Amino acid sequence: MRMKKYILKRLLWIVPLIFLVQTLLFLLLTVIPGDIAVLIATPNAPPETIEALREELGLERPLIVQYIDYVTSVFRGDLGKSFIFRLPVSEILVGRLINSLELVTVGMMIAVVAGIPLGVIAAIKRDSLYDRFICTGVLFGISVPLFFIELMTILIFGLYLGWFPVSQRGGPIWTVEGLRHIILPALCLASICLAMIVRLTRSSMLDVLSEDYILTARSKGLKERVVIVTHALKNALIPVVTVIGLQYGFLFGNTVVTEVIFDWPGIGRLTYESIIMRDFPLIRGAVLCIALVFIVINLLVDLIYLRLDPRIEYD
Amino acid sequence: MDEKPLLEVKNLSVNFYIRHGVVNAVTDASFKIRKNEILGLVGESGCGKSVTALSILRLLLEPPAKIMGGRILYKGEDLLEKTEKEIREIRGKEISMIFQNPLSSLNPVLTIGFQVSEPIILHQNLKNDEEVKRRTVEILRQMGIPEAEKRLKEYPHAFSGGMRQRTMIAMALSCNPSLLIADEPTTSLDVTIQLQILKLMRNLRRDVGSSILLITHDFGVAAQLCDTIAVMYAGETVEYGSAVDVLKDPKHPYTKCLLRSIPRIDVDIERLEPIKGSVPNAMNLPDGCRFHPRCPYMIEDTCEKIKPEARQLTEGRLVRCHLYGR
Amino acid sequence: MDLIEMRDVKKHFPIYSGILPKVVGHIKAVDGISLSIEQNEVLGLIGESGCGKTTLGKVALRLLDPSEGSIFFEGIDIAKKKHDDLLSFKKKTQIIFQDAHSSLDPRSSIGLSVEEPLRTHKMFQDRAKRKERVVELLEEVGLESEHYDRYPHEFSGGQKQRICIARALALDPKFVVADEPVSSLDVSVRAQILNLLKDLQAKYHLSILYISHDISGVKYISNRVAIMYLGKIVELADQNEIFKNPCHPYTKVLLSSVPVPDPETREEVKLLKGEVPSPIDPPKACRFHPRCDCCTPECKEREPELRRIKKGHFVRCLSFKDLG
Amino acid sequence: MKKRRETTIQLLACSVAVLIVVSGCIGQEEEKTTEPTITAAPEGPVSGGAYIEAMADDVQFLDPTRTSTRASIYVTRTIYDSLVVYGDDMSIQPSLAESWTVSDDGLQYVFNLRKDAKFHCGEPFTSEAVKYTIDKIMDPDEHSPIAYLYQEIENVEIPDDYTVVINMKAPNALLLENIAHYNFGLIVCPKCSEQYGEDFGVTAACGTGPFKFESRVPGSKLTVVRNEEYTWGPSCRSNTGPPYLDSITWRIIPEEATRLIELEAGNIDLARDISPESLAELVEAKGVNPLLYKPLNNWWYCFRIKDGSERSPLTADINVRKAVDYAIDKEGIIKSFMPGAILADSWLHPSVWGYDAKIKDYVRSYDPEKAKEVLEEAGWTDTNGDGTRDKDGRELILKCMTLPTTTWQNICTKTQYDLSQVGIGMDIEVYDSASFFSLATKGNWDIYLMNYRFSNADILYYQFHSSQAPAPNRIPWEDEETDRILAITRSSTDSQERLDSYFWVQKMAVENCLTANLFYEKGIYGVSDNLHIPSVHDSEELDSYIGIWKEPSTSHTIVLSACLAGICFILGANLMGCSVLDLLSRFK
Amino acid sequence: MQKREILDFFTKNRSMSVGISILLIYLIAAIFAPLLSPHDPYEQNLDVRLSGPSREYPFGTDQFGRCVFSRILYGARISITIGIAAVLFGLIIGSGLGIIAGYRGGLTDLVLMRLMDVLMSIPALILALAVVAALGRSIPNMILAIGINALPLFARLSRSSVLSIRTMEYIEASEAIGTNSFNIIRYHVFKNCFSPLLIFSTLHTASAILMAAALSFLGLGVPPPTAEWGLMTAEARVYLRQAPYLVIFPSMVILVLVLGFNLIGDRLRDMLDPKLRF
Repeated sequence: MRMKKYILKRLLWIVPLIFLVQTLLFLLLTVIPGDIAVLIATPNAPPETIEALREELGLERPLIVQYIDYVTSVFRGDLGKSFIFRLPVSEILVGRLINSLELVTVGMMIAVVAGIPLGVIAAIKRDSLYDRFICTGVLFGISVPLFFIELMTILIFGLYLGWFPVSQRGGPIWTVEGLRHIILPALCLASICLAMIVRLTRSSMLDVLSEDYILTARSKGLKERVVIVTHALKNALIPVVTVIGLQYGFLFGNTVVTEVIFDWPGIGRLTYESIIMRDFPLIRGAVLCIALVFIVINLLVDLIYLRLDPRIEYD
Repeated sequence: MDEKPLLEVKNLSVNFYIRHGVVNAVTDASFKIRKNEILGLVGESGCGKSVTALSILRLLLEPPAKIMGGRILYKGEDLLEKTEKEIREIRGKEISMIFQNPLSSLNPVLTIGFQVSEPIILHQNLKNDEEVKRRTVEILRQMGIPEAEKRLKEYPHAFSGGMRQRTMIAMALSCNPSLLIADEPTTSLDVTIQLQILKLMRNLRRDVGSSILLITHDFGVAAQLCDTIAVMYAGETVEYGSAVDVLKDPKHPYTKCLLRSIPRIDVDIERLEPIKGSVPNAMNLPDGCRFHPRCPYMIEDTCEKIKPEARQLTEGRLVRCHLYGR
Repeated sequence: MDLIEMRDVKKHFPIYSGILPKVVGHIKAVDGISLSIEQNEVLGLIGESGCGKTTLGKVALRLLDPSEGSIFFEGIDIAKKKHDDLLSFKKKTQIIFQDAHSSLDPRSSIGLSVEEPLRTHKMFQDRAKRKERVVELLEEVGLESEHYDRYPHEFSGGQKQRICIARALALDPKFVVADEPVSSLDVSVRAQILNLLKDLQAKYHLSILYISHDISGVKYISNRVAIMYLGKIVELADQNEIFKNPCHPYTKVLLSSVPVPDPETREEVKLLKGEVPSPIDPPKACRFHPRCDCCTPECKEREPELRRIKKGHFVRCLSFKDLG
Repeated sequence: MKKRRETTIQLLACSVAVLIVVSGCIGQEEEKTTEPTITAAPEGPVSGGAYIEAMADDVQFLDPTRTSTRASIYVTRTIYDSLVVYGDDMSIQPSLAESWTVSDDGLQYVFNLRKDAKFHCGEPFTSEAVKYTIDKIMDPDEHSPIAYLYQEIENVEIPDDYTVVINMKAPNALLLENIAHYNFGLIVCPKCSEQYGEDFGVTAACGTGPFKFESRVPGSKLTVVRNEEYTWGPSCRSNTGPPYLDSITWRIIPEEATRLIELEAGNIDLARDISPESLAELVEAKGVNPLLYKPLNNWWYCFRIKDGSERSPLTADINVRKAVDYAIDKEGIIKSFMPGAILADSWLHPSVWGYDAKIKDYVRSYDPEKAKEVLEEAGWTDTNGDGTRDKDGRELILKCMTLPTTTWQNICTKTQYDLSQVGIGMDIEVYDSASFFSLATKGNWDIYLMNYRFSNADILYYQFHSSQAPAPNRIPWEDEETDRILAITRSSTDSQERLDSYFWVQKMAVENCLTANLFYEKGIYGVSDNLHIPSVHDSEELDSYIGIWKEPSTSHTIVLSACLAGICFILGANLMGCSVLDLLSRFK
Repeated sequence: MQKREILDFFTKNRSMSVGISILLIYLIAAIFAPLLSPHDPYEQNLDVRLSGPSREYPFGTDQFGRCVFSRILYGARISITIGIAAVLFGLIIGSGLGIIAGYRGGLTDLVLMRLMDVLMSIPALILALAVVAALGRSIPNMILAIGINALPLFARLSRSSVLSIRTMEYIEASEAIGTNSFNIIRYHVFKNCFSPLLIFSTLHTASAILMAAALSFLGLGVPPPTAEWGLMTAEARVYLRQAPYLVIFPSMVILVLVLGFNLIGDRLRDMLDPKLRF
């Protein structure tokens, strides 16, 4: 079937992409001053100890050898051991990846469930008071810095009202404890992409409502509500679905600040800490994870897009 | 001959309020269609013929558009007074409409079967899905779409221009309306396919018995299909009469000049006589007779100042021009 | 001597698909056309949408590279030439598009747009002389000199088409391709542009390839008319000859299906069966045979060529003998 | 018929949500009931209770022979024991080694071990384990980061199961202190270490300590549980038997504000690494109070004397160094950023052996005018009138390096302002810790802020002995006289002689103004009221948690937030259900 | 002619003028910071440390007793320069690559776009993290880090607008006249893809400023004691409970500036290119 060939074509592209991402990352890592050996040894340790530690971590090998081992090991599926924790990188990453995915998914769900209806209503009641109110709200939504929202949420919900805990993860979201812990960070993440989704749904809905086939639908005598839901909504949601996918990828990469502030054990924070600690295998593993998730999401978005819009062929 | 007309539009006027100012799209449109008759509403683009058609079914979006005055009598009742719910009853059941561009008039993401069956489900409350499907296939086959049964599941983009227009007509006629409004149905089609559609519409009157309001800018199409013709210019109906009278013996200067300025296939024309100037802008229409700046027969200081009334020359023959007496 | 002669010109657009993009088929837009246009002659090209008439126009001007065949312009074959040595050819040829709005750069004033050909071919040294020439051209097509600095969006459809014509005449070319110049204009304005084209053609002895699906417009303006169907010319004759007695079955149906604005002449006209076949794999032998009602079994095997049945009248149909 | 199907699915979504919430609440209830119900405030220590503590940096791993980061030390001290420990008065007290004798030439140490100690895996504690641990640290292939402490050890002999003899190449009076200090002396279980090899300390850890390793989630949590058979606690501690606490959990919370909030919310019992800025907050907050302790932590600015690889330092000129020392307002820093800290007069903390109060009269105090005079004399005048002094063309703008933590940046900004008052410019460059130390070793700077925790005077050896260049002697100070005196501090057995030589070195450092010592920091913990910590003494802070005990905690108001969470969940599920349904039904 | 039309559009259009007035206020604040600020932003006064907003200190004082209001004025300079410089960096290099890829097509297009994919697949903040960690913390490095993130976005946008312009007939008309591809780019392509780029740059300046603040927040921004909004918020994090205004005022100032840019960007889009959606 054409779809399978299309998916294969996209997946084939992942191999060179991983290779390129690896190389770029390796270049960056060699340029960064300082190394982990200095951190592990106490500041008072003499240079010989640091040399010995570098020896053990394999940092003394010539750059080319390190690079080749570094790149080929990914394709062998062995991401190596973290310098600090001495645990295999894959073990650490799996848990953290799931936490981040969980946080971003809940955030995204809140944004979508709230965003799409708001956008549709704003489009239907165009230029009414409601529409103007939504538009200004959206403008503020995309202008406010994320860390400000987070600090304020911690201050208000965490401290003064004390409704929800502000740190750590309380377990999977189907337990009440897990839910209590995820609500605040998810709400903050939702706030930035909620504005984007509302604005996009509104503009794509306005486009669709000005199309000819909406006029045809009305000329058949259908109720306005039916025209909106059956005819307009489906067409309007196609571009929205694409952007939600892209937004998810974008958000997934940028949860560092949220995870640091809410002490959420996600992969964003792991990357940030491992860069600070110069833990090369962990950095490489985390960035690869994020890049892979990004690619898979883009592929999913395209497939959903093709599935929804019958006009486009898989070429 | 003069029992009550099926639809009569009297002095309709419609304005559009947009950011840059007020557009008076239709200032004084009046014509009537008798049962089982085809009326051609002919005029250049921007003369308000589409707006008139849309205002009959009240499909104009209220915020920018506003119907200033006039009456639209359908079977004696004025459509402008009807409530939203009543108008919805009429749309698709009594009066239905087809549009110019078949490419964008069908919803690209819904199947053909679903879109055609929508009015049937709504207006003919048949018992079960099976009956609706049978009726849909029947109407599609009637409109000349081959293997209609198989095509229900397909999407509009798989159809050619002609097939899509046939689907539109099937959709419009699925509830046997007594009036079909066709807004430039064949403009975007090739000549040969245009002929097929015209032939199909001519047979409608015989098979379904519905009268048709055809809106077009092509005199040839109007001549081949319509019984009576109304010519519109800058938002007004300037001439009304039977097809033969209007085309053979046009009275209004605009109709005369227009007929002389179009190339003909059946007559060898040495030199076309174009009408000077261009279509007036609906934001600031010239006062007096709208056509006076471009009219070769303009009478000094009457045509510019006084707005001509629509006078009745003979039975069923109207013209809006000072040349024909006070 | 013919100004431009096309011998067996073909243009096939490849279709790619599969993981490593490989060609799976061709859209045979122009499939073997031999046509010649003399100096000071208007050749009308009629055909339904999708028959390849626009592609032929663009190939003639080398906007598209022909897949096969040769094009002789003033005796020189320009089919295979590269861009730089085409400059002299491009100086003598011009094109007018259908949608005047999108063929004028919205961001530059019309003076600049009309001046572009002069600037490219370095006709005049200083700007003043060039501007003077542009103003002269604008007046030629019925616009005023103070329109020089205006932008395209401030003009009506008819005026924009006049600007395009002025731009086409800037280098006083010998050969102009007009691709549906009037079909996007209002009826009353259409006549003005047709007359303008006719006068300019007479004044500068241009030869025009007038491409359109509006048959009455072609009849009015052209000396000779060619009918195109699915990438091939099926009939070619003088203008009054072809309208008086069309021979090819397709031409007959095509000309008779044009609605005449005379309510009395409403005789029944034969309808064409079926739909236009897809140009990717056109029917074998005579391409019109699936829709032709006087189709013989022979029509299904043998491919007819364009035969001369009378002086200056060519038909591609087996039921007509070649009168030599 | 379509309508009905929709509503049923929505109802289903709601009921599932309600079910989950209820089960969650019930789950909540059970946890609470296991607490002992007696609520009267008990006087004596009560055993039981899960003790949770929050730290900023993460634990590396738990093999004391291969790690030395501060966070790992807190945990390894609870899992392993060392031969000797520091008493409250910083004297060496017996722990696993009951008694020990030192030969008069200081070349041989003989330890007699306890007989009742056992490893977590059941192996009895013998001298063989001590030999195995020390050999493992000294073995070059192991690349142990603390090998340099045991350089002078020749070899370790074990005549019988419970005596250990350590022979030294050269006398080093600090061996006992190194063993007692932090985690250097912790003994690992040889059997488990061999068995797990590389993974020892990563996935499993086995020692003789009061707590046993239980579980760990890297980057977020680490838990140890009570070792029931533990009876061999060091005699100097208040509790030598099994610890009172059931378990200890370390939670990694990098964000200080979040640590404070968790403390006040009662989710954790103790918050480490609290910066002085939050002291005021801790005092006001109810249910918690700050616990101040003296962590033997000295803050100082180190000057650069010799040329670095790309830059010749301005501080090579001693007058500049003196002027900087005069110009720094040490009291101002203490008052606003380091409440509770005591002004440093020289290198050693007053309670460290080797400190001598006589050093006070050599120390320079805050005197901006004197600083200006020193600079004027040295020829540093403001010729081009841009507010900073310059001399033969070179502007006096010091390049200062610091870490990104808020306290470090605050101190540097304050110093920058102080120096600008006397006409000395300062550019602050912030580096994260990895690059900070390696750039410091390269030497392309004039001044950098440093704080280091040490429990014995040997720090002077590392800072000023020429053999220690380029690191940790980053000044670098290379002078034979100093080297000779420093050798005496280590080799001589006569303590008075060592005291005099320590004093000489400190006097030399102050006279040459090699560093500008600021203050001795007062460590701050946030501690919840129902936690009782017997003693926090300088070197080991919470002395392996044996003595700590916890009152039974009262339940906090979590019922309210549980319901709120439940409501949101039901609402969300419902909304989700109908919108997904909406989309699905449209796409058929 | 076209200028006059744009001018009267401004006056009629309220939110555009709001956006522009916000930007003007910030520019004035940035340029005349020394005159407007009541105190020297770097002058420390420990006695009035952490005092709330008062007549003498409109926005209160920070942990060093420095006047927050004057620091915000000085901070305007840095934040605006970082935002605009990063976007210019992305605009010039990014759209340059995009136009070449769009117009040339074929292999160069494939290679360039795949490189952009690589940059896109590494999340923005992580890339900035690595760049700042590698080159050290300074304003030019921050500009470089944020600029690199903007690169792929500009490249994609300019490539897609060039592709859409190429299909327009006036390009085909120029080719028919015989103008070579370099002149076509110079005269037609560049002018027409200017408006989508202008719109995107205003909107992206907004997100560049937010990114700069986020970088400082993570301790990777400008070194102390520079007065930069992101750094001020980061430093004030510890005093969240004692002095919340230390976090609120800088963040509010960032919010209003970003709002200004968004307002202008939205109106520009409606005015210049209503069809442009992203």
